[in-house]
Amino acid sequence: MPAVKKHRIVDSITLDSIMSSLSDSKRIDGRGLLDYRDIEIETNILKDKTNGSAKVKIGDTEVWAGVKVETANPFPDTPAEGVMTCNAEMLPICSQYIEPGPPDEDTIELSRVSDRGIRESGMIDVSELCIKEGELVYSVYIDVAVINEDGNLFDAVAYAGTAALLGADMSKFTIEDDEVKMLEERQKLPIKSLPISTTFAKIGDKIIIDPNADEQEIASARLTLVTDENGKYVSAQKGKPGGFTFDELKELSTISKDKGEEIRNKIKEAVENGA
Amino acid sequence: MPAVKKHRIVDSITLDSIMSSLSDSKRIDGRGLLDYRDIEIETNILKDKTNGSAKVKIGDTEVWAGVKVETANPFPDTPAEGVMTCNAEMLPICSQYIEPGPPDEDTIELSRVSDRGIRESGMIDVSELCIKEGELVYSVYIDVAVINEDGNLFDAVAYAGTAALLGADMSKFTIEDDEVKMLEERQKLPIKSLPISTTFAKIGDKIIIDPNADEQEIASARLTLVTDENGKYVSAQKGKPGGFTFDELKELSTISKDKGEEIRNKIKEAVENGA
Amino acid sequence: MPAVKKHRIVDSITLDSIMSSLSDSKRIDGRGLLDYRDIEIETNILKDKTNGSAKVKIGDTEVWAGVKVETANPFPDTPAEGVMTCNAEMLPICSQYIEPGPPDEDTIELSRVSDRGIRESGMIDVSELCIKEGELVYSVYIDVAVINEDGNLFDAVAYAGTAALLGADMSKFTIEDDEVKMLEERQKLPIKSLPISTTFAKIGDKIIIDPNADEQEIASARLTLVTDENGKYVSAQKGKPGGFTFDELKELSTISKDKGEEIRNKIKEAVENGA
Amino acid sequence: MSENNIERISGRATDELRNVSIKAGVIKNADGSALIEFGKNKIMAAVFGPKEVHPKHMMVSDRAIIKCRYHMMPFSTDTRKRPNLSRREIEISKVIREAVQPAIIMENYPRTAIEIYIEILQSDGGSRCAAINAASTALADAGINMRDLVSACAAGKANGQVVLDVDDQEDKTGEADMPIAMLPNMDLITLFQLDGNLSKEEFDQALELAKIGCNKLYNLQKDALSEKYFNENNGKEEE
Amino acid sequence: MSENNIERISGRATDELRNVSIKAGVIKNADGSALIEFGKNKIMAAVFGPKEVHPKHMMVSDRAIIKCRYHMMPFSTDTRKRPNLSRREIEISKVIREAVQPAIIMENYPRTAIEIYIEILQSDGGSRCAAINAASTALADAGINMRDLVSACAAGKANGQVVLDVDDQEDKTGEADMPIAMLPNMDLITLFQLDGNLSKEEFDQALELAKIGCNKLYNLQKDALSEKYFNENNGKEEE
Amino acid sequence: MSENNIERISGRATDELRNVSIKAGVIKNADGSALIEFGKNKIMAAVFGPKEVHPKHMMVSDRAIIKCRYHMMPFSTDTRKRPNLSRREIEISKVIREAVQPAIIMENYPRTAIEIYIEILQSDGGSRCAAINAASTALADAGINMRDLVSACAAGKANGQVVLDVDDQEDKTGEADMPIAMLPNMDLITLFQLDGNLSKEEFDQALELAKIGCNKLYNLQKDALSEKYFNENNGKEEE
Repeated sequence: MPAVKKHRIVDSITLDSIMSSLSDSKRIDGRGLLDYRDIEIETNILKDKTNGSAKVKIGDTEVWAGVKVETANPFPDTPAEGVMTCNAEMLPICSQYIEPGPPDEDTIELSRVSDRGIRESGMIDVSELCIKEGELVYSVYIDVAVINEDGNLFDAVAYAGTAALLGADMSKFTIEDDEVKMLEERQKLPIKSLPISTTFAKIGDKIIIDPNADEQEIASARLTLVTDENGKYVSAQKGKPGGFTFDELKELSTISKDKGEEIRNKIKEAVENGA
Repeated sequence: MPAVKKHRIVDSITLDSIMSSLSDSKRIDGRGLLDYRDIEIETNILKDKTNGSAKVKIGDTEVWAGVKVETANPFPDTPAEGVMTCNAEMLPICSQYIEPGPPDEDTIELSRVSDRGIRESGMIDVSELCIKEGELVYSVYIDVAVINEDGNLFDAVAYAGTAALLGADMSKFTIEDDEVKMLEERQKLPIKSLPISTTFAKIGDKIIIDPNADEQEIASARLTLVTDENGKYVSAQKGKPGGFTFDELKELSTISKDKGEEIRNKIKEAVENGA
Repeated sequence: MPAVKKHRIVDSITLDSIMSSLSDSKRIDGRGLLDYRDIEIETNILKDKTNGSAKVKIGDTEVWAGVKVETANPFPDTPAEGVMTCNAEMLPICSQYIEPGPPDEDTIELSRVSDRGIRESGMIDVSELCIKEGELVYSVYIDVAVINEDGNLFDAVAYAGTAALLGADMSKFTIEDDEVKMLEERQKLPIKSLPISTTFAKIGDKIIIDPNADEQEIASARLTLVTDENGKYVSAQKGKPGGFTFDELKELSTISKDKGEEIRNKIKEAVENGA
Repeated sequence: MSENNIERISGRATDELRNVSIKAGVIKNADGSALIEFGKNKIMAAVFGPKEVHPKHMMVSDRAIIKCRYHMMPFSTDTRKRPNLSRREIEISKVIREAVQPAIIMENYPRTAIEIYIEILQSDGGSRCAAINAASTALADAGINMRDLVSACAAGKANGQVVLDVDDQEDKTGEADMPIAMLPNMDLITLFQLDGNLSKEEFDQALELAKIGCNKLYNLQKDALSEKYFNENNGKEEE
Repeated sequence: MSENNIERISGRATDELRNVSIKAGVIKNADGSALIEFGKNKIMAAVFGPKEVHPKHMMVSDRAIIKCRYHMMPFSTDTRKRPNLSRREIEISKVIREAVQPAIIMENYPRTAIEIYIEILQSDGGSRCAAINAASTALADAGINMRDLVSACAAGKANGQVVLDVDDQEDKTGEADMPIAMLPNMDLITLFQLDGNLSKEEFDQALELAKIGCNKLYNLQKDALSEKYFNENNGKEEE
Repeated sequence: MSENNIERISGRATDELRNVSIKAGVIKNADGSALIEFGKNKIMAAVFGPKEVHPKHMMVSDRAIIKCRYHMMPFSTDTRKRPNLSRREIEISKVIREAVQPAIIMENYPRTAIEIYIEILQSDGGSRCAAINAASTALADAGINMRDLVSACAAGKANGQVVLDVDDQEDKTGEADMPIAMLPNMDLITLFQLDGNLSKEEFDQALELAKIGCNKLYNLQKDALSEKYFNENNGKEEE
């Protein structure tokens, strides 16, 4: 049975101050209910060992992502498809509440939701990750490290992972006389879209976007919605032991699309700057 | 070092009542010393994902077995033999005394004794599980889940496993021009015999058959004897930190054969009904 | 995070007696500061299942080593090199302070330092462990079991491992028509040198060689130096949370060479006697 | 909503569920239990508790803690599953616990644990929703105080059309799957996931369809509980 | 019983053991220990205790608890064994503990643990029986109060004939192997396993043969203990 | 010592380090932290504590206990590293803890734990030395009482010549690597390892070179700490 994680302690002064701000439709740090904190994105920060990398800060939350593209045998049931894996890790440097050890259920959820956000959006065309059918494919690893935790890891990990992928490159191969040969030139990854994650939290009857660590801790429910460039919903995940009404879900889905568009542009810009 | 399992608690009223019944050569549930509880066997209960399946109830003990036949590479030292594995799992739904987690030593013993009962009896002819020598063989997995625990799992798991195997089928292959091809038709597994397990427990100087959970807990020693259709002894296992005398072993071996014959007929009948 | 091991308890009488001896430049067992205890080496003690074996006693410390030479596929990045692995295990029989379980950080350090002592000295020429490039190589396993622990395991494990290797033999292969065939005759392993480990401990400002378990426990720092036949330093490891001065390191490196020469002759002699 | 444009492979209407049956009280040693058959899914849920908390430091002074494990038997899948808990099973255990917990009046059981064990004996599409229906029924069967039942069902998109309860065959060409769980009498969605590709209109439409499905499941859960209660009372009267 | 019909590969009589030697007191740091060589088996057993129980919750107020681990060194087998404990080793640890425990007067050591560690340095057929003989000798060497020694030996069937102590070569064509352990003075069989194929007559015959074997082992165990005692006393006199 | 016989691949002098930069106070949630870039190494160290000890039985009544974990991110190496802690990482965690511990005045913090976490974000030759420099800076940044900083640097042999701070390119044909850590003001070497092949003269020469390197690192560590202090004070004045 997965471990029930030790919870962040929110003192009563902070709690009161969050609640009284919210009753005025304000946030403890002065934001409006639907304002993100400052988002900083920098790519290509680990040039020497990765194929692509990015650092993302959302307020005091900081994550680093590295992409490694290796070659592997394809899975028997998908001989013409490459492999893509996204994995998030809570480093013990990121918070006094994280102990080193195998990933707990929160981290596994974070990894799997990040992975699905990229996978289900069709961001990467895995059929273009095939080098030689049945024999050799690209295997793309996206590893994301949480360096400092101040809430909304779902979005931070997603932005870092997608920014690192957008900026990444990989070897080029050719097949001569049935033999695979690596070429000198390199190529970008087969990126088809840029999915954007937005995350909400519900405290009492108020819904906020981009919760910080304290807000997230006291929230009854969390919702992550991922949209693509065409305004389609590609992935979603509710978290925490509470719920949303039908009307709330419908409203949040509209907000998610608009906020997503803004952030998508930020990521594109950062990747261009980092190239 | 394997964990020493938390033991079932038998309250003093139950204990007294078991002991006073036994002093009259009776059981707490009215049975005689050498009576089994009602045995119900049903096969083919999981048609959609298994190659064979069975549900067995002995009194309130309930186990489900599923057989999966897959193909695999043979082991290098037995290139012309298929593979057979029997595994038992104590599900946490089966009892308040079972915690989820890796198998404890009792469950490992249960699995291994079930496996040996099938293996040593030659029930399956592994040489007929070879598809292409050195390249491809059948791999037969028998997984048995304990759904409700009320003693005598050794017999219940054995009956469910063998009944599921008897009713199972598998693909047929042919070799054309050195290539393995799967045929449309299916075939039964190469079953050579039907081993039957009988389990005894010793409480004080009394020996009973088919102990329920309370009897099993207070018993000093347990004995499982497996016999085949020819009245041969193919497998045995003493359990619990106590012992039997030589005379007791000789007597129980005789009883085991007779009881086994009755139960063997029950299983055959159930498989015919389930087909 | 690796477990912090339970420490040996050294009672105050023993502690006082070690300290007062040291103040006279003596050891609790009468040795001088730079005297080894008696070293006994016996090879070929496990003839039936190993390719080479040795038992080493240093005082009451006893370890057994077994060498197994198997064949394996080479690693992709070293297609023409065989594989060598040295592993030490603290058996729970060796001390009341050892609990069975996965290796703790002390045991991992012991294994890795032993492995590096053999590897870095070039004792085995791994290029001669190639049978057929890219396809088949020898895989040499050196497993060392600690039977009784009374300090200085680093040296004991090293001596047992090297003595077992020196006495070991392995199959001979030939390649005919691109097929590997095993020959009847056997051959020695491709041994190129005989590295010798010497281990020091610092208690207060005194430095001793070959510490026993109590001395080792109260020492502030430990130093293992490995030298080869040409008087070269091939491997070193400081242990324990204390340190040495530069002058101490320079002095100990000189002593290490001289002591190493004595012990090297002992091992050679033991291997000749065991052959 | 049930007027079809394209016929579904199974012949079902867009708002039609696969066959579902729920039976409460199937495991004698458990405090509460249920067996659900949902399409080809065969799933057992058992509840133990309120009981002592192990390990002690997980005890909470003013309410119960809820443990939940979703586990698939090796024989429940197309190719044999390895027995150890996968990352997928760990995530599903978590989302199911978080879906069911809001229904439990935990403050009635301070310093205790309530354990929910779910065993997938035969798997099919929608096993997490089926499991939630079984778990919720088992909780009620165990007599745990609840604000409401939790009912679960997925909507999705297949062959370009938004439909209820996508099955395995539809899933192969399926464009989206959106499992939800809700407390039907409280208009609260406690499980919500989506994988696929839905426009805003389809998103809203799928939500409505899933709501219809959950209400159907709610009735089946109530029936299972009253049937068990009726039979038990029956039994008692006969004594 | 020792009249041979067919000659055994090893030339042994049907009731003849392989070479066995037992030495007590071989590990200085242990409270008790023994080294047994049984055919090609080389096995060490060490006993620690009675000692404090870890973890505490395993402590029993009116008797000792017994822990037992049977472990094979990587170099002890034909092909190198991986260092971690296999399921086979876990099962054998359990059956050995249950075989030895009835001999220990556990109520003399309330609230303590007695630990038995068995290390297979070189393995051969019959290692579990050899290990029991070593473990029981080590327990006595540790001064643990015992009702009796535990002596162990296997009977079996090879080349169609029931024989004592089947060895590796016989085992290749062997039809059955039946390891037993007993408390010789109490007529109590505390380990009993069988794999193979025996008729009722052969079953009874094998039991009788194994009994003969156990009695031989019993004498070797006693010799080992008295030799150690004699030597120690000897040693003391010389001081 | 800095007169070159053979030119190094990097063009560095024999006693010249790769580029090094250290920054203190980079992780907000940690009590102390540092980022070091050392050649291509990018390494973060964070310190938490003094804090409560978990598990309790590890608590020591008269001093702090030190925990240390050296961990490499999967993307930090040439080929992706599996996420779980390797035996190499466990050994390095231990030698780093033992290198740093002598500098900490542990008796000032009885019954507490001080935790040091090191994360390798990009690895290059000499990562354990770089990590020690970062860890020691992070400890000072956390305000932990220390006898001295711990400064670390490797010497080695490449192209037949003893040089400071062997880099990856040199390492490919490198004959020896000797990482050391020291308390510069106390002439105490607290990490010492060697792999390779050195004569007595080379051994002594490498020791001297490493000492020079450690002193350079010591100054960089001090600069990083005073820069952070200066900036913080600056910041405060501006308020």
